[in-house]
Amino acid sequence: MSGSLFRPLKALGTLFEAPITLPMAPRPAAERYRGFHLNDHNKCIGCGTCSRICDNAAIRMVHDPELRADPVKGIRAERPAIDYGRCCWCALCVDACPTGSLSLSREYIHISENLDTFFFVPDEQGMHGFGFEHGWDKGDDNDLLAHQRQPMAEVGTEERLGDMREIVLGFDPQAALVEASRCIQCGLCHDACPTHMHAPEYIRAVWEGDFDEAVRQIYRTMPFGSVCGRVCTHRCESACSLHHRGDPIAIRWLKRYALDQLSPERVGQIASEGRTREKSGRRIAIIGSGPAGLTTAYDLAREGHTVVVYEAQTEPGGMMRYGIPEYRLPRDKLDQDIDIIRAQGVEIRTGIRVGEQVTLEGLATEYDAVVVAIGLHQGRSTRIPGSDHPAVMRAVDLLRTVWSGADFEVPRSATVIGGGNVAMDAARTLARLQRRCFGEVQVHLCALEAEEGMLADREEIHEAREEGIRINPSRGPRRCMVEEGQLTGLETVACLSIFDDTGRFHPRYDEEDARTHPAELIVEAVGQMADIALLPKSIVEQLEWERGRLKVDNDGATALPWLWAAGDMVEGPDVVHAVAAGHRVASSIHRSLQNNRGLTT
Amino acid sequence: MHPDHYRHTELPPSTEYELYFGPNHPGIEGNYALKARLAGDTVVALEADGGYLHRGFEKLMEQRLWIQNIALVPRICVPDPVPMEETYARAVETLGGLEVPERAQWLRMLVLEMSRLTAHLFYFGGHAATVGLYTNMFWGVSDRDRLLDCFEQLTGARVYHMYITPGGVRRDTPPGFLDSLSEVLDYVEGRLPKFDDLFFDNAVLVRRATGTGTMDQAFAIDYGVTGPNLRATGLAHDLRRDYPYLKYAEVEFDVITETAGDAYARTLVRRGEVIESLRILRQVIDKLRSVPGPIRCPLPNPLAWRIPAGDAYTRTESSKGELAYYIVSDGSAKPWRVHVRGPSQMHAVQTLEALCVGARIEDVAQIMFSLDACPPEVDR
Amino acid sequence: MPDYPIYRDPPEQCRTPDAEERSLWGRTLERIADHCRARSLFVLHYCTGCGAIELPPSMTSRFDLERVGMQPMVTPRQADLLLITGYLSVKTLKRVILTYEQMQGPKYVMGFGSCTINGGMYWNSYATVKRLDQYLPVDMYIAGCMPRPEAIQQAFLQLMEKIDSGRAQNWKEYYRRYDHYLGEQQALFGEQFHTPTDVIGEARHYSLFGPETLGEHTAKLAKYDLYHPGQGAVDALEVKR
Amino acid sequence: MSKSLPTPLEGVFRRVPGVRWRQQAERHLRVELSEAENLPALLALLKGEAGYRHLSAISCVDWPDADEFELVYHLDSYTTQVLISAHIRLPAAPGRYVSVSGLYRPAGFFERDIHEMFGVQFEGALDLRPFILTEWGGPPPMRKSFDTEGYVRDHYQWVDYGPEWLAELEKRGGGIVE
Repeated sequence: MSGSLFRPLKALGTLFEAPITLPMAPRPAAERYRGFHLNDHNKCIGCGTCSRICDNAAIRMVHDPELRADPVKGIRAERPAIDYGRCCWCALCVDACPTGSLSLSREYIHISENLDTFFFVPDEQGMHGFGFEHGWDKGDDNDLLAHQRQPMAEVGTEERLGDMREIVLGFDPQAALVEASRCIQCGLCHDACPTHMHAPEYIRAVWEGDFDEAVRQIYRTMPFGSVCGRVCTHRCESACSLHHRGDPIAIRWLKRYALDQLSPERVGQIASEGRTREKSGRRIAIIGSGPAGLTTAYDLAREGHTVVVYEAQTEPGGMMRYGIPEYRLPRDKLDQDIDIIRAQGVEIRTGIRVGEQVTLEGLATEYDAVVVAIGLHQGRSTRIPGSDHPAVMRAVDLLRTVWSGADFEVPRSATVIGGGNVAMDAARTLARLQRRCFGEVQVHLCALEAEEGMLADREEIHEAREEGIRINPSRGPRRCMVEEGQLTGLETVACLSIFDDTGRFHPRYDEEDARTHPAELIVEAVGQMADIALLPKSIVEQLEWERGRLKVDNDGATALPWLWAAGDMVEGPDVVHAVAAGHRVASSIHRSLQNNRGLTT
Repeated sequence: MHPDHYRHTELPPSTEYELYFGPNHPGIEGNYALKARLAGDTVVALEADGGYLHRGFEKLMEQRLWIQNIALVPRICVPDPVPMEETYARAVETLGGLEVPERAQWLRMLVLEMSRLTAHLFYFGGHAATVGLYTNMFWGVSDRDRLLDCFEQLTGARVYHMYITPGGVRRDTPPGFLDSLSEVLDYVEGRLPKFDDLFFDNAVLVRRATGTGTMDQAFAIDYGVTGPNLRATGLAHDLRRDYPYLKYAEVEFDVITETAGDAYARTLVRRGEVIESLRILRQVIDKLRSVPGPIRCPLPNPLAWRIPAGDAYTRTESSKGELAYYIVSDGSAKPWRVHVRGPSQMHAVQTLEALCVGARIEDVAQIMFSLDACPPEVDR
Repeated sequence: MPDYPIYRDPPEQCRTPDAEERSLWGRTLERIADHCRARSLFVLHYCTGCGAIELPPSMTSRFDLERVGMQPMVTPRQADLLLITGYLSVKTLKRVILTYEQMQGPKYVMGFGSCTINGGMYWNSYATVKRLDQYLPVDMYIAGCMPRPEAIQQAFLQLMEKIDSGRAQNWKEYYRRYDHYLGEQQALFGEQFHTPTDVIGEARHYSLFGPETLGEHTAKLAKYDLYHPGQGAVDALEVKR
Repeated sequence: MSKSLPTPLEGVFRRVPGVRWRQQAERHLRVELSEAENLPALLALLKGEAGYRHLSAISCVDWPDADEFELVYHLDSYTTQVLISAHIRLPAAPGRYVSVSGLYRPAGFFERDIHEMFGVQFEGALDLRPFILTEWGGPPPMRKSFDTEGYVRDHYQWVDYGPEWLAELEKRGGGIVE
């Protein structure tokens, strides 16, 4: 073979072709080009996922105090800053961004001798403020996050109505693993949680299969893990960064799962780790054994103080035992949490009502500090005509009666007034009792709010309907109908609006649109208050009050140096807030005792 | 150096002398060095010196999450990065038992063959330059650029695509992409006769490449030579056909062979492979027009992604030969060990050293380019 | 939306032209020379890393840098511009320094992509250098991994402008602060590291000898009789730590 | 697991003591040798009788918990077309093995590489001089005990950026979150 000497000359033909050389001006890049970063600061929540997925440690979060921070909504005052001395333009940060705020532009030229210009905080205007078009964006096809929550197995409607068994079955190991693996460890849940639980840490531990570590992380801030793993209002999940494009992580169920994996003994051992063995010689009395009181007791006992809890009811737990239905919180799980608290050296004296068997003044002399954590056990009334009838009950009283096992005559028909979670608890408890006694459910629920505005959780409303409860939104109660001394029903009118223009509670009704709901029993679930009868008048006068609520500082300290208050009576009804308050009070008392302040006389 | 300080050099009393090629030398492909012992202008012995492009990839991959490594792998071989992504992804899929959706498999074949085309066009340019045919180099590079434009449309980047991810690919084709790619393929096909005129049939190339760097089949097998270089010695071995992966079993293509085993034969094999790649690509484009479906299997959150313990050895036919990844997982979120076996590791060291012996000094560059040795693949 | 102090278009942070004690005639000549230099940049043909793959397109027909007078050049002595096209392994850096010292002034260095700025992809690799400017004076960096030909084109145009206006004087720093650069090189390659190039002599030759040209690091060179026959570039290359 | 084995392999495996094999993937056999010293014999048989003329790669894996190195020899036959990965384990100390470069030329490259990156000695190897890490003073970098990030911190510097916007942000009480 020798090849041709002349054929190559054919290439001279290209002399007459148009040149392929491009003009010197930079071409526009392709539509999904991966150029410099853009970040929509209104969408960005500062979760830092981009900085964790970055393989080159090229993204660092910067804190700007002028940005809006809202832990409850899961927004941090942080934004990513990109180091173009590290970036490789792989766009994993875009694909992993939970909000879709981050994208890459079609801008690709940056030339400088100043190294500092290679580190910048991207916004919508691009690297040089020209506002380049978006290139590699968050599409439907390149989202790397797992957005679907693992389904939670539940007992079917028919079976669950029959008894008080727990509805939620809990994750199986595979579902828990997958659910835990969805977590991107941003920690927004930690910020949002009232007691700042170490959720990313325990979720990671669940993913790693290290349940000891998971429980250890839970007990760092939460002595009611089993309870909160079931009934927490889970503000963490509303703040979860995954909720922007999908379902938030089932943080609450994972907590429950972690605790259910270990034997109560093992949980107790882990909870007792790090407890002080030395006795401080100080004594603290706590009135009320709800989540706030027992959390305070738990913390103080671990610090070596002698703690005695006084409980008026026959068993400890407060609202957790006498308010929350058993189908949401099995009592053995509650007992497990309380047993572990007891094991820290907390003494709980049940059946003792302060103000009757003992007095607050007596406690004040006997103990170094006293905590009032009596919750909100007194129901409010609608005060409509006929509401003084004996068959008109407050929801808290109804629930206490049922869950304490006292005698209770189940009504064939009942109507609940209220649209919150307590109303749902009452209605669903009644439904179960009716089903057991009569085989059928006849419960009405009348809420002032429209369906969207109802305060109860969506799943509660959904499940209540499944269980045969008739939910009537936008109905205002007018009177309880009594015939021959017997309660027969509730008359309601349509509610047009609840608040006036200034935002005050001032409902307007359409009096023409009246309806009657049959009821042998009417339950009022329109709010609760604290039963402060135990406080002697002399002390009430020394304390500060604000709109009927006891005024305390951030640490729960009252105007009296030896008295603290915590829990629902201060913060409103919520278990996790009560736990958070318990921690604050405990550390405040501990500090005071160390400084020799706050001693009773 | 200041002229005052120039020193005179005393040669040893021998007819042989040593000459350093590279790392800064236009006849060397990439950043690589050769130390030649010469008698006159004939190479007596040659020693390769690598490591100039060593970045410690295998170590770095052990430090990064499974997903993060997709950004690292294409950088192991710059002119032909896609087979790196494919081989890594397939090894992870083998370990993790991931099922790649059909459409994603076709998309992967699309980018693999596009990458082969770019690499071969680049090779034509590079090989031509070593024999002084610069026009051809200009052509090869600018035709390759058309394909890079297609890559940019599809993957958002010209050279480092980071497109294939374990479980599938990162994005679907943008609207109109298949049509514009078809146009480019037609263009490339139309260019081949011109390449024939200017390059393959050029007396300069034919005379200089014929008989240069010749190896027979036994030598090639002994030295672990693979890919087009092996096929140029007459052995029809191609992993796409013999160990089919993705959908290669479902497309029609021929395994191109030559028998001479010299630099010219190697060039001709690659010319034939360009035609076969075009053939495959057209079939893939047809499939992509009809095969629907997801482009990725469901994957867990990339930050918490563990691959079951085990090991996998996956191989891909890259434009240069047999590319293999050996990956060991200990069940954690990062690889325990990744071993990259690049075809150039065989071609650029022992084979090159042996083939250059007896060659003339001006052919050393041509031999290296005709083997399509890729130094970053050697150094990792 | 908060008003972020985001980098927009920074003032050029360059040193003033090196015109201290020059005569008007000398300065004029220098300006004319700079004007010419900017229009005939020869790029050293050395592919140090991945970024080199975008150089063939930049140099050939499509993006055609020859139209602005640029051309690859195979020997360092005739080259004006050293491109560090991406990461530098320690092994390559040693050769780059040797090459750079062989280039004649004025000479320019351009860093391509992330790797030359802060380590890039290989920020935690034991084998690559993280900051180029520690070892050589750099005139310009291009962002990208790797930069596209258009970005390279723009960078060259900017460099030309910089040269034309007499602001590209960084190469003089290498002579003025040789001790500093040598110190960084020794820290990486070992105390014995030295090159066969007589940088100090050149500094005097170019009238760039300054107070920081010599120092504790150059003092270590004294024990090597660098210009003795039989000891030279090749041996220096093979000095191991 | 498929039990069908190409005929020449059946005989080869039977003749080498301590060979256990299983199918790892389609047309990919995983072979484990309980005694490392039997490997050269196995390779010789595979090459001589089963047509395994292609040594695809030798991979080394460091198992510090077991104090062992694992060597994996990947072999292919252009006729049988079944890939074989033969695994052996060596004690990390002294980390010695015999070279198979006499049998397979490509082993020369891989053994040199493994020697460089892991510090395994191969007796009778073609060439064990450094190839990639000629200017390296540290320990074999691919060993698990070598901490690359720590090495980087000790030997190199990263940029400490100080752009204006950051200075302003710090004045206002913000800054980089560590």
